[in-house]
Amino acid sequence: MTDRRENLILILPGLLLLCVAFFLPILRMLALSVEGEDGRTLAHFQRFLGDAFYLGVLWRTVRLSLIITFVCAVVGFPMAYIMARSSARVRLWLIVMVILPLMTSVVVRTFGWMVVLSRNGIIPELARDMGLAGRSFTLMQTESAIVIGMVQVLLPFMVLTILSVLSRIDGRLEEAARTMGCTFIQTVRAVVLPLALPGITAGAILVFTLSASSFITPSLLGGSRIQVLAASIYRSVTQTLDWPFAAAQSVILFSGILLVLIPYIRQQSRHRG
Amino acid sequence: MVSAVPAAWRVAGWIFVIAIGIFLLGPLVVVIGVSLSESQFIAFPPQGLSLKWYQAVLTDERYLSSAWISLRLALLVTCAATLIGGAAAIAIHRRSLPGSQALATLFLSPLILPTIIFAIGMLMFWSAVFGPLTFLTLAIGHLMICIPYVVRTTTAVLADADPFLEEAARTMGASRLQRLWHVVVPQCLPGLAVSAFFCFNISFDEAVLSLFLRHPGLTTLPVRIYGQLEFSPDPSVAAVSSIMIGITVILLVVIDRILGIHRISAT
Amino acid sequence: MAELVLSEIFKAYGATPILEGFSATIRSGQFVSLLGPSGCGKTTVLRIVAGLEAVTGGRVEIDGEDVTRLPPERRDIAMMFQSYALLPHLSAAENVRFPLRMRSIAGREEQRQRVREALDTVRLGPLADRKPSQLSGGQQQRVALARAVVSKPKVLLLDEPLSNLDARLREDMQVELVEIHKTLGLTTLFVTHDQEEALSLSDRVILLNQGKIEQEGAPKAIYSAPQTRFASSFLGAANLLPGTIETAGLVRLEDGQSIALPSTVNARGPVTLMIRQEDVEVIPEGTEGLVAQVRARIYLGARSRHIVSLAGTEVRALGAGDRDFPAGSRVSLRISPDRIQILAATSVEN
Amino acid sequence: MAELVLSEIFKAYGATPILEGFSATIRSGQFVSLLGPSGCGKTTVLRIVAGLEAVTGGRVEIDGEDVTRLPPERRDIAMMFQSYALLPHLSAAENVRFPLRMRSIAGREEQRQRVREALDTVRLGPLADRKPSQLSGGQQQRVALARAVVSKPKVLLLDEPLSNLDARLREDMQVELVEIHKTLGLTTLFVTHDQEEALSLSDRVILLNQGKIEQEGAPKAIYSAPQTRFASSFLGAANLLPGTIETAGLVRLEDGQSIALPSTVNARGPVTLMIRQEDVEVIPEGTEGLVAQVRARIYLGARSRHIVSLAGTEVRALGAGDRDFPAGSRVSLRISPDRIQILAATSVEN
Amino acid sequence: QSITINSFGGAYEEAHRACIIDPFTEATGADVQIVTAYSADAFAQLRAQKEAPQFDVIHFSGGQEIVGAQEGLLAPIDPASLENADDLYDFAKENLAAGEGPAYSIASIGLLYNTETAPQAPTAWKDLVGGVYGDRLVLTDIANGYGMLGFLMINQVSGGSIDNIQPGLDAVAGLLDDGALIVNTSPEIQQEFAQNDAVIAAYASDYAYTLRKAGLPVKFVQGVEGTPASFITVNLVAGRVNEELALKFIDISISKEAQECFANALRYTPTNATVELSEEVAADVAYGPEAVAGLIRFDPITIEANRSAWVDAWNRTIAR
Ligand SMILES: Nc1ncnc2c1ncn2[C@@H]1O[C@H](COP(=O)(O)OP(=O)(O)OP(=O)(O)O)[C@@H](O)[C@H]1O
Ligand SMILES: Nc1ncnc2c1ncn2[C@@H]1O[C@H](COP(=O)(O)OP(=O)(O)OP(=O)(O)O)[C@@H](O)[C@H]1O
Ligand SMILES: [Mg+2]
Ligand SMILES: [Mg+2]
Repeated sequence: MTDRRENLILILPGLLLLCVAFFLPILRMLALSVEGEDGRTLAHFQRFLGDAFYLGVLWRTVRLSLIITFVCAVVGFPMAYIMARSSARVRLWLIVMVILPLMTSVVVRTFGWMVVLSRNGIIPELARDMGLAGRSFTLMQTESAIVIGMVQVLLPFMVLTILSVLSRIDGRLEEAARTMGCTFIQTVRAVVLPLALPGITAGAILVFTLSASSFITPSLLGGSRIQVLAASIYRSVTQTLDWPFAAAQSVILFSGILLVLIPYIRQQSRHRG
Repeated sequence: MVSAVPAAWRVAGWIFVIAIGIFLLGPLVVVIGVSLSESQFIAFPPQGLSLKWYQAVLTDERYLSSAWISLRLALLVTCAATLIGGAAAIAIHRRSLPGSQALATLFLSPLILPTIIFAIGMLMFWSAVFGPLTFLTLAIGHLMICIPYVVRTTTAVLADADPFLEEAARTMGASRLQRLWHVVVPQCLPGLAVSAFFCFNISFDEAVLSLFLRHPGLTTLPVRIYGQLEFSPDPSVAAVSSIMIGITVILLVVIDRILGIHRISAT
Repeated sequence: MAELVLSEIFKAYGATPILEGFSATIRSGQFVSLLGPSGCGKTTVLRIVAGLEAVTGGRVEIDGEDVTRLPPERRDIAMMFQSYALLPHLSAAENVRFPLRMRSIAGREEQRQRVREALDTVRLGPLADRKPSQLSGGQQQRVALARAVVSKPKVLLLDEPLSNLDARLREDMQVELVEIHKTLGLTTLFVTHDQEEALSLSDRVILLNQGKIEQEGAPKAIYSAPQTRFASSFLGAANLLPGTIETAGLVRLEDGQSIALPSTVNARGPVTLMIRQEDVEVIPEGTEGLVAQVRARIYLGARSRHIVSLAGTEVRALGAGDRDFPAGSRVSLRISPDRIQILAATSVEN
Repeated sequence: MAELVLSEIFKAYGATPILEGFSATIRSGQFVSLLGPSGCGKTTVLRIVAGLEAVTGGRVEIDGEDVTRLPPERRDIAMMFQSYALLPHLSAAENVRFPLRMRSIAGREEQRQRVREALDTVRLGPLADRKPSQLSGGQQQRVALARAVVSKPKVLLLDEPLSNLDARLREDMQVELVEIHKTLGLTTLFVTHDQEEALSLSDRVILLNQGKIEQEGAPKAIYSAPQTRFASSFLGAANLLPGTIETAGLVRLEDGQSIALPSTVNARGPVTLMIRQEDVEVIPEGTEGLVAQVRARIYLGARSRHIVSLAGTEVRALGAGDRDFPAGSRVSLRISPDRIQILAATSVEN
Repeated sequence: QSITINSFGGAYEEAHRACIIDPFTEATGADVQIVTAYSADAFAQLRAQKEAPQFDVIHFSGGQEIVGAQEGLLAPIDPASLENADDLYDFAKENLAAGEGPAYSIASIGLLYNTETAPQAPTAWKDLVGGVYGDRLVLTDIANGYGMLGFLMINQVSGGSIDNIQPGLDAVAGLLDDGALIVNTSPEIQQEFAQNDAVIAAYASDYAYTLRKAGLPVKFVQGVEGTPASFITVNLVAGRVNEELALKFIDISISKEAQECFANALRYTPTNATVELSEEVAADVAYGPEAVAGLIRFDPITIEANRSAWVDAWNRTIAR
């Protein structure tokens, strides 16, 4: 058996499953996107792409996802590094801390945020008491709310992914760097960061895709006045029952995300090359 | 003494951690608070303290059965996904397959498409081809959205593995399987552990697929919670979440005591 | 018992060719060492024999069977990596036991037994339970060595197995290696940088340069009768003296002094003389011998090296440790004719 | 220019003590090598000097300033790791440039310049753009070496910098090292397994054993006058002969033969004689010298080693390569009295 | 012997069991499999499972039955096969033949307000747009069935009609400028009332009751301009085997007892003319022929036809 065959065997179950259980169904669904009353049509795409409103929604989706990813990365890397460097016990508790938010049903969690962010919430109250805002000031149903809420849930994906990579880096490299005059922080920047890149990339990819394709948290925290594409898709499926349009939107979302991802993935492959 | 970290940075580090802690756990405190509330409706600060909502949940056989279903589902999915995904990740990492990078992206696609589209598609497809829904349908659905996590994290972990180790194993007569088990798996262990956790959590918390791919006997916990919220929202949902929080903590600590996650997380 | 035949091996990394038609036959039970400058392709050869590198051309045979396409685990070989490649998650003992488990050689108990023995031979018995990360460089290297020999394979491939050991330990290990090799009659291919090691241990030496074999043969032959300029200068860094043969048996150096040659020589014209360091004896200035000036003296303990300038070229003389002529002093060099080799002026170029 | 002082250094990994009161002073610009058996703590010493290991006790001073608690980057040192520790994501050139960038030494252009020079000195100019994974063992080692010297630090720590290089290259590198050391006057602490290397390069040798200093001093002193049994047997593996002094200047061996001693000696009673291999000359059996029998003969190229049995003990004789007495043959040993050292019977025990 | 139905979860499902399912089980001995699914989700599932539907009977509250009927997902019902059909008001059984099941109860949309904190008790829909409530007014997104009706009502009182919703949109825009809040789901309404001192919202009578049960001082009033009604229909799914059982279930759903029980439990307006309610209950619902006649029903066909476009327009209007 050749290496190639072995790898084939390794990847085959996943691949088959992916094709049969994912692509077949999804294609059946996406096929709708070009179906109109009278045969094939691109009307649904035109409707989306020819419409500033929907383009706005798409742009917001991508923009927010990028912001969320960025925040997660910026917060996640130091977090992961601290975890990697702290004692096993501390690390465990930090892990617990990071993953707990995932353990609450999204709606309930959102309620938590509501309590913190909305009109009578802690933060706006503070703002008000400090005279920074008027009575109706609220963070609920704003893009900030979406970012905050999403970061809280997506952080673990970033942190744990990076952590798992960091934990395999050869400590001697950092030592070597120190003997070559790196300050602690320089070491982190010049040695740890590049070596952790695969982790960061992977984490970023996860976070980005997740935030771009999730709709519950955004629609609860952002409200219907700040729509993201996934929410709009959900709406087309269940409320307006316009499945072809939903399919079209999905295709667009898919290609949009892919467009953003490709450079990342390239980068990762280069790192490994 | 890699950890020759200047004191200033240590302090900064801890402040940072605490800040993050507050940010992450603040809302959860609210949730727990709500779950202890006397009142009928979700409100904070809680009006009066009581455990009645916990009692309500723990005695409500529908919650329990849903929880049981979710648990079984999550366990099954976790095992399957970690196996299949891990294998795929290893294959992709070795780069002997054409366009392994494209493959990696392919495996990501279930994440990229909104679950609802997949859910509907799956529903149409399944009922068209296999007819009535089963536990398996939902399991497969969850499997598909879990595998991407496994593939991503594991390939990331393998990225900087020492290539010589596997070769050394080969020269020592390790068969392919042995090699996988004794050399490669230990190397991607951290990745597998993490992604296993992801899978469990995703599957246990997933609502959309579960919403569409269910049948009377198959209502997962999240779906149950939505049903509850939609019509008569009361602190019981908060109680459920609080219980899950508690279980997570206890589980992690117990598992750690027994077989030491920290060792896994330390590898 | 296994004969190893490499024929016409070609290997290139991308565009850069590494091996260009490397051929060698290692008879069953032979102990062959591979010598060559850093980066000449020694490790690559081992990797090809082990089946870790696909060759661009040529074939590898073990016991007459073509194994060129055979995966490593199906070849009964053991290889010690230059970088050790110890499994980080296994203790020293587990690492050594690994090949036994993989090849499912012997039962649990005997495996333990053999592991213990192997670790004892490399003097690591007490550290059996340490993880590689808790071992010193040399200790790691010894674990790797133990791991290579424990499974008693047909063919043993060692890539600089002793480079990180101190002289005494190294000698012990050499003895052990010879022992193992003798008793088990393993076919051994041995990469080393230590010439004396190569010369003392091996039945045959292969001198590799830029992916080609410069010369091969018995240690003595290859050392005392190098055929190319490279061979001579690589082994024991011999001195090369340009000169001209005018009258039979006499070479005139550039400064006019002349050296006697073995009577057998009857060539004429410009030549290059090859004289080994240890064949140049430094004696107090006097009537006898060639006049030269000491540039530097290097103390080596058991011996000492004088670097003198003779007829404008730098000549190295390796002598007993007590010989001591201070830098700058004028000395005489005694060179016995029968130790002089002649590389015809033409062969100087190659 | 920096003086390095280690005083009373204690270091233990968990329960196992590694260094037990290690003290040494390395004067500014000195080239000191650290010799010792594998696992004796050499690397640990370097790591402590570099500030990579916290000491359990004792203090480290550079230029009189206590740096024991100072982080590595604040000490102006450079260390070459035994395992190279090259940054995998950087090319050879980038690796070498790294310390310059980090210490922000010189401007871009000059950095390039210095990197190029450094790589040329280690003969790697052409491979500057390769990633470490694309380099051979020896090439990697040389990159690490270049990286260590490029930043011209006050204190240079080298952990077996040449272990993976062939004899010739190693000699070149040794010369380069001496050059660098001379011109820059770096204080250099050098760990090596190659005794001749240690003896030839260093101003002073520190002989380490089990975390304690066995002996230290000038190469010649340490080699020719070892003070302990360990020292003598570790350096150049000297022969130890038990005997008894009965009449002044004469030692009776166990088989009754006797060896003349330097007239200076006037001890009595049981003693151990320490005789270096190269001081034992093997000559055809005859009237003169001690009678012995050849056990084995090992060809080392430039020299050859005879292992003979004398009075029941194994004696090693290191002589010219052409000396050749077949195993089993009876020979005579000539040992000049003034080369014999006497370890009093008591000191035999320690 | 069993049939599968969907129910709306929580208290609704409990009432559903008590008032319809258990009686049905007693009557027929067949047991009932419940899938807790809201109309929209249930419909999506039904449509996707066209080839192999799992529901026998399916309940809708958002007019999905119309599309369902058009797409042939639902089976026409012969009134003769339902004993209680005759007792139903006519509007509740108009399109049986088309496949739209009978309405078995009506959620009447009116004004929910906080009796303690509201600056003034509303009496008419006009009060909503009057700007009295500013940022303490809660609107419901029209993606939500009740929200749609509420909006159409606002549209109407703002001078619009079902063929022209622009006035409504403008009114909403105005309200939003005053700081009004838009929510998607009922739980959010509750949270706004409980947490963020919202004082008024346009929503269903039954939910007012839910809130009151939850301990909030919320009262439900029908605007003088009329009360839009959302029909909750019980439909027969096409292509299933045990049809008569399903019909039997539907029949029980529209029976007098069931509807009384439902009204008592959840304050839904019955569609069965013979139902008798207590004073207290009657106060919360449209009770009696004339009251029922007063219910406004916006033409569901038109709504369905325009839903997509309206949602679009709505989104643009409210988008920040
Ligand atoms: N992956 C690679 N890509 C490109 N060139 C490579 C790669 N691996 C090795 N080389 C080159 O192949 C040549 C031979 O490598 P090899 O490891 O066989 O040398 P070697 O004889 O073992 O040297 P050393 O004695 O230093 O270990 C070297 O010049 C090295 O630069
Ligand atoms: N992390 C560790 N835990 C426990 N013991 C250790 C650890 N690191 C090193 N040691 C032990 O400390 C001793 C000294 O190690 P060190 O690396 O200094 O030896 P060394 O003199 O460099 O040996 P070598 O010449 O083989 O490199 C060794 O016996 C080793 O087993
Ligand atoms: Mg090599
Ligand atoms: Mg060492």
